[in-house]
Amino acid sequence: MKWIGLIAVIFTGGLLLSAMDDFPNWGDAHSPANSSPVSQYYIEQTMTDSGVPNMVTAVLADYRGYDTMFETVVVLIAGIAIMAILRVAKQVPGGAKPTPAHEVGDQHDIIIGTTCRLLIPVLQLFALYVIAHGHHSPGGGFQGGVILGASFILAAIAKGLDPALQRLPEKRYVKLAFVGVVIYVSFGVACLILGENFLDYGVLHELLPTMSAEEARSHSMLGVEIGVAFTVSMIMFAIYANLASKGELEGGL
Amino acid sequence: MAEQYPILVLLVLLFGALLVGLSGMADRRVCFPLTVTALGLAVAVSIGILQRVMDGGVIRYFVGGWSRPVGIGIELRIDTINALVLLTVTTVGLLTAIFSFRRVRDDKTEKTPLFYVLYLLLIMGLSGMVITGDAFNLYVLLEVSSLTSYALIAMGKSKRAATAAFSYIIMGTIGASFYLLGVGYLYLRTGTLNMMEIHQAILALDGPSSTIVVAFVLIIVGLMIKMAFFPLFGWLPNAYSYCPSSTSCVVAPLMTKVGVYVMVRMMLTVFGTEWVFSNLQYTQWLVGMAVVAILAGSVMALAQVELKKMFCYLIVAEVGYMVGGAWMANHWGMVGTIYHIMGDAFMTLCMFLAAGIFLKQAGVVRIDQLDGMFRKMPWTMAGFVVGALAMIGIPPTCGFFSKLYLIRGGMESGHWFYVGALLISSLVNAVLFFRIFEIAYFGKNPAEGHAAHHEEPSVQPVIKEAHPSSLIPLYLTAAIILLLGLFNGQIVELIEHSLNGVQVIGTEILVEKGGQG
Amino acid sequence: MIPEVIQTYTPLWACLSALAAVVPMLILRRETALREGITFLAGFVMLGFVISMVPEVLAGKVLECTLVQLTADVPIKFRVDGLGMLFALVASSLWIVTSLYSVGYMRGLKEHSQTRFFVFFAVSLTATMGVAFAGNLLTLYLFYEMLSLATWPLVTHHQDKEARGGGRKYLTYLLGTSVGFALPALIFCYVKASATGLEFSAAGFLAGTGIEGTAALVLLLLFTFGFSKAGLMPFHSWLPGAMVAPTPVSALLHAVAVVKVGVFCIIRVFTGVFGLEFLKELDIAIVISWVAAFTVITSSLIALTQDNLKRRLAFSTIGQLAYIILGVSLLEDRAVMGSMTHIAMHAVGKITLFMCAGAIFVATGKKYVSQMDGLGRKMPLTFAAFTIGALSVIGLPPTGGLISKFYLVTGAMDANQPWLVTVFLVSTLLNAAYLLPIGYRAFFPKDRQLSSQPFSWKSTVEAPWACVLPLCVTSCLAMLLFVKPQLLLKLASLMVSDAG
Amino acid sequence: MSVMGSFIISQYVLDHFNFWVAVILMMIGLYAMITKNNLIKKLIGMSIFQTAIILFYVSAGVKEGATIPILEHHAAETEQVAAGDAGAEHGSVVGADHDVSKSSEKAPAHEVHEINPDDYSNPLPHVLMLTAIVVGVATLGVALAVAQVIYKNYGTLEEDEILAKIKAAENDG
Repeated sequence: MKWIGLIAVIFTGGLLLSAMDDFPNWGDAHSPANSSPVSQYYIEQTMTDSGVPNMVTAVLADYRGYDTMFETVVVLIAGIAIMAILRVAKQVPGGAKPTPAHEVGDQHDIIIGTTCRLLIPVLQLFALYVIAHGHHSPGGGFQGGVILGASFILAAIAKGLDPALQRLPEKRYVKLAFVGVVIYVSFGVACLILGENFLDYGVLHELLPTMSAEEARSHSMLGVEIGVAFTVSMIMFAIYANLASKGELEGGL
Repeated sequence: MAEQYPILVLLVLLFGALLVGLSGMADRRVCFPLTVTALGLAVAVSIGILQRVMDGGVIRYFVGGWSRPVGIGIELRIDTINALVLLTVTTVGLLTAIFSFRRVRDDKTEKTPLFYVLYLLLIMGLSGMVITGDAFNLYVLLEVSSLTSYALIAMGKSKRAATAAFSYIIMGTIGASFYLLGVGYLYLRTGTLNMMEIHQAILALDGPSSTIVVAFVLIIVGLMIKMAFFPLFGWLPNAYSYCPSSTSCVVAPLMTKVGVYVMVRMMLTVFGTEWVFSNLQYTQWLVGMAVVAILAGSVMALAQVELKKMFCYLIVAEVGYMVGGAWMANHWGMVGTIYHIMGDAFMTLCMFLAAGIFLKQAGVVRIDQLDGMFRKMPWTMAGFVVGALAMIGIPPTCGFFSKLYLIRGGMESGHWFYVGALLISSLVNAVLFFRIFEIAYFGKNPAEGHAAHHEEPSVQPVIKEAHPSSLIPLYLTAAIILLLGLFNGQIVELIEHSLNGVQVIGTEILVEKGGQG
Repeated sequence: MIPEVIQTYTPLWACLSALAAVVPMLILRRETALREGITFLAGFVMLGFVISMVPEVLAGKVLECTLVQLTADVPIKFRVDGLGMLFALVASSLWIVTSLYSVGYMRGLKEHSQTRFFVFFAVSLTATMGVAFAGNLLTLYLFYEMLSLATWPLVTHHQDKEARGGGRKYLTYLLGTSVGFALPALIFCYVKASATGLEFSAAGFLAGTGIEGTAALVLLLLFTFGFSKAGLMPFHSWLPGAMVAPTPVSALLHAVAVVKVGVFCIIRVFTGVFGLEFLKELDIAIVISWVAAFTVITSSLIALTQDNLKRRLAFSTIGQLAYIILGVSLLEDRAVMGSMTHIAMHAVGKITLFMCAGAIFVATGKKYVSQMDGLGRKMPLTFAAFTIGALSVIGLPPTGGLISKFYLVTGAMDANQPWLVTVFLVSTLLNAAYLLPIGYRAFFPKDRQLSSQPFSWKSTVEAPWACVLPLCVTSCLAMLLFVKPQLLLKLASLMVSDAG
Repeated sequence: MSVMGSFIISQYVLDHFNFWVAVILMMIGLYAMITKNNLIKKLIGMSIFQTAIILFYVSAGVKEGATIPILEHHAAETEQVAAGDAGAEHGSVVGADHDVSKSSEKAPAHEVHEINPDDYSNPLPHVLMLTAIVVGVATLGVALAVAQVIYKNYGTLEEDEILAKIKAAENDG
C-alpha cells in the first residue's frame, strides 16, 4: 500500500509540476490571473461601487456574495452534521444527574480562572471590532466570528463545559446559528422583494431615503458580515462542545 | 417574478432548511410538512424554469446584478440541459422526502430536524451545482452537497456506517480538492472563474497550454472520484448501503448523476468540445475505461448477496455507461449520456425505494430473503418490476431508450467494444433481476411437483404491505420511468436544442475521427 | 402501388381491449364467474374491432395511427395491412376459443392463482395484437419484449422446481437473443435509416441505405435469430422447456401467439425491413433457407423419438415454424403467400392438437403417447379432433393445411430449388410418421383386449364440456379453411402484390 | 552547472518556487491521506493538502511590489469616523514596505479613480481561499466527529485493526 501510495503521489506531483513552464512567474503582475479584467475591476471599481476600501471584503460580501452565503451555509452544515453524527440524547434515569465532581472552581486553577475572566471580555470586544471593521482593515464576519467563538471555547476550556453551556445552552446556540444565515439571506431577499436580483444591495437605499446606493451596499455588507459572525461563532462553539464531550454535552474534556 | 426563478429554487430550499431548523426544535412534527412543501415548491419552480428555457432560450441570471464585465459576479446559467437535470434533482428530492414520512414517527433520537435540515441543504447544494455558471461557485456547492451527504451517511445506525462515511470523506475530499486545484490552474491561465469566460479564454489561447491540460486532467479525475468511476469507486458500495434508507434513496440516485452532469458541463461549456476532442487518441482511453467499468460493475454486481450492495455496483456500471457515452465524441453518445442522467436517477431511485421498503417491512438485507415477495408484497413488487425492467432496458421504459442512443453513438463512432459491453451489461442486468424475480416468485425452495399447491394457499401472508407514504413515491417513480421513455423524443429534442446551441459536436466530423481512432 | 392510408384509432382499441379487461379482473378477483365473463367480453370486443377493419384491408387500404413520438424520428405507430390483419384475425379468434378452454381446464384441475393467470393472459394478447399491428420496427420490438415478459408468469404458473427451470430457459433464450441479437440489429437499422422512421414498407426501408454483402447477411442473421420465438435451430430448446406450462398456455401461446409472433416478426423483417426485391438483389436469403430446412428435418426426427405428447407437439411446432421461415426466405410470391397462410393453418391445427393433449390430461391424467392405446374409445370426440388437427398439420385433405403446403411447395419449385422441395416432401412424411400413429393406436390399439371391447357412448370419459367444445370448434375450423381459404389467401396476396 | 542548467533551474524552479513548495506540500498531504494507517494522521494529511492548495492560490495572486488589497482611502465623507485609525494603520504598513503608492496620507476622494491595479495584489484568490478555509474547517470537523464515532464503535483509530474487527464481526454473524 505504501508503495502504491508513493507511486500515485509521485505521479500526481509530476503531473502538477509538468505545467510549470506554462505558469506565470512569482509575483508577475501581468499574469493572466492578475491582469484579467475581473481582478482589475475589483481593484479599480470597488471604491466607486460601494465605497469599501477593503477589496477582499467587497468581493466576498458583494460581488461574490452568493458564494459567501453558501460558505456560511457550509459552516452551518458542519455544525448540524456534527450534532447529527455525535449528539447522544441525554439519559435521564432518575431525573437529576449526579453532580459532577468538577463543578465550577472545584478543580480549576485560580490563575486560569482569573486570566480568563480578564481575557474573555477583551477577546469578545476585539471580535466585534474585527467584524465591524472588516470594511477598512483585514477582518470581517468569518474572522471575527471565529474569535468570538474562540472566546466561548476558552471559557469552556477554563471553567468546564457545563458552566459554559449554562451561559450558552444548546438550543440557543443552534438557534443563533440559524439566525445568522437568516440574516444573510434576508438581505438578499429584501433586494429580491424590491425588484432587483438577489443580493443586489444597491436597491436597498430605497428603504432609507437618506442613503445612496453605494452606502446601501456598504451597510448591507456589514449586515451580512454580522450574520456570518453569528453563524460562525455559534458553530465553532457547537463543534467544540460536541467533539469535547463525545456528543453528550456534559463534563467536557 | 419569473426572471427570479433560478435563485428561487435555491432560496425555497434554503428557507425550508432554516425553518425546519428553527421550528423543528420546538416540535418535530412540523419537519415533514415543511420539507415536503419546500421541495414541492422547488419542483414547481423547476418546472417554471424548464418552461422558460423552452420558450426563451438560455437564462442568464447575475446574482447581485453584477453583469458587466462578465465574471465579476456569479452567474447562474440555465439551458435546457440544466433545466432538465434540475427538475430531476428536485423531483427525486421530493419523492424521497415523501418516502421518509415514517422516519418521523419511528425516530427516537430526536434528530429528525437535523436530518431534514441536512436533507434540504443536500438538495439545495445539488440544485445549485446544476444551475451555476461559475466554476468556483460549483466547488462551494459541491462541498455543501458533500458535507451533507457525509453527515447523512454517518447517521446510519449500522456500526459500519461510520467507517464507510470516513472513507467517503477521505475520497470525497481528495476529489473535491483535485477539482479545486484544477479550477486554480484554469484561473491561473485564464484569469476568470465564469464558465463561459473560461471557454472564451481557452479559445483565445494561442497554441497548446500545458496548464489547461493539467487543469482538465485534475478536474476530470476529481469528478471521477466523486462519481465513482471505475478504479475510483471503492468508497461507494459501503457508503450507500450502510446508510439509512431515506438517505440512500436520495444520495444514490443523485450524487453520482450530478457528478456526471458536472463532467458533461465541463466538457461542453468550460473546455468546449473542440478542445476536449482535439486529441481523440487520448479520450479514447476513457471510453476504454468505461468499457472496463461497465463490465467490472456488472460482474461485481453478480457476485453480491446483499440487495443494496448489488444496486451499488450497478451504479458503478451505469456511471460507466455515461462516461463512455460522453467521451465517445459523438452527438448521440452525448445525448444518450444526458438522457441517461435523468433516466438513471429515477431508475436508481426506484431500486433503492424498493430496497428501503423491503428492509423496513420485512428486514430484507440479502437477496435470498426476498422469497415469496410477489405474494407477500405484491404492490411493492409491481413498482420494483418497472424499475427492474428499466434497468434491463425493456421498452418502453427510459432504460431502453438511453441504451438506444448510447449504442447508436457507439456504432456511429465505431466504439464496438462499448456497444458490446452495453449489451453484455443489459444481459447481466436481466440475469440479476430475473434471479430476484425468481426468488420472489418461486420462493427459496420450490416444491418438487406442482400437485402440492393446487389449492389457494391456506397460510396467509405474514408481512403487511408497505405504508402508502412509501408506495406513492415508488409508483410515481415508476410512472416517471415510463413517461420518460414514452416522451423521450421530446426530451431528446430539448437536449439537442442546447447541444446545437453550443455548436459543439458535429456528428459527421467526429465519425471520421472516430473511424480513424 | 402505394396503398391508400386511412387514419383511425381502431387498431389501438383492438389492442387495448384486452388490457382494459385487466382492471375489472383484478377488482373482481373473488367472483370467478364474473371474472371469466369479462375475459370473454374482452375477447369478443377485440374480435369485433378486428373484424370491423377487415373490409377496408381487403379493399387494399392500410389503416394507420400514430401514438407517441418515441424518438425524434420513430413514433409508436400502428399500421394494419394484409399480413397484420391475417395474424390479428387468427390470434383474436383463437383467444376466445382458448379462454373457454382455459376456464374448463383451470377449473377442472383446481389450479391456484387463476386471476393472475387470466390477467397475464390478457396482457399477452395485448402484446400479440401490438405485434400484429406494429407499424415500425421499434413498435414491433416493444411489443415483442412485452410479450416475452408477460408470458413468463404463465409459463412458470406452477411455481415448482420444474417450472422454474423451464422459465429460466424460456427467458434466457428469449431475452438473451432479443437483447443480444435483435436489439443491436434494430439499433443498427436506426443508425442507418432513422430518417425512414423504421417504418415497414413493401420495398423495405433498408433498400437504398447502401447495406450490402456481409453486413447485410449479418444483419439478416441477427434478426432471424434475434426473434428466437420462432424457434429456429439452434435457438429452439426453450420451446420444449416451456411445455411445463398449463396446457391452455401451451396451446395459445406456444402454438399460436408466442411462436407465431416470432415467425411473424421474421416475415416482417423479410417483407418490410429488407423487402423481397432488395433481398433478391442481395442474394443472401438462401442461408436462412438452409438453416430452416435443417430445422425442419431435424426437429421432425426428434419429434419421432418423443414419448411425452406435449413435447412431441412442441418439436412438431419447431418444424412447422421452420416451414414458414423457409417459405418466406424463398422470396417467391407463392412461397411467401404460403408462409403467411401457414401461420393461420398451422395455428388452427396445432391449437387443436394441444387442446386435445390437455383434454386427455384433464380427463385421464395421461401425458405419454405410450399410455394412450385405445383411449380413442373412451374419448372419441377428442381423438377425432386430434386426427383432424394432425391431418391439418401434415397437410392432407380435408384440412386447410393442404392449401398452405401447396403454396409452399409450388413456391419452392418457382424458386428452382429442387432440394428444398424434397425437404418439404420428406418432412411431410415424417410429420405423418409422428402424428398419425397416435390417433391410429388410440382407436385401434394393438392390445386385443382393448380393441375387442364394443364401443358405446355411455362408456366415454370426455373432459368437461368447456374443454371439449373448443377443440371441436377448432377442428371444424381446420376443415372449414380447406373449403373456404379465400379470405386468408386474399389477405396474403395483398402483401405479395404490394411487394411485386 | 552549465548556463543551460542554471537557466532550467531558474525557469522551472526559482521563478515558480511558490508553486513548487505548494505542490510538495500537497503531495506530503496526499501521501498521508492515502497511506497512513491512523485515521487522525489521515486527517492531518487532509489538512496539509488543503492548506497547500490555499497556498497555491494565494501565492498566485501576488504581485511583486504590491500591497495587500485594501485601498488607500480616507476621504469618503460618510466614513469620516472610520477613516482615522484605519488610514493610519495602512498608511504605515504601506509606507514602510513600498514606496510605490503615490497617494499621500490625506488623499482627496477623487484620487480613488487613479488607482493603479499593479499596486494591489489580486483580491480574488484571497476571497476564494477564505471560502476554501471555511470548507476545510467544516470537513475537518465532520471528519473528526466521524472518527470519534468510529473510536466509540471499535475502540481504535488504526485502520488495519478496524478492518480486522469488521471482518471478525462479519464472520461471527
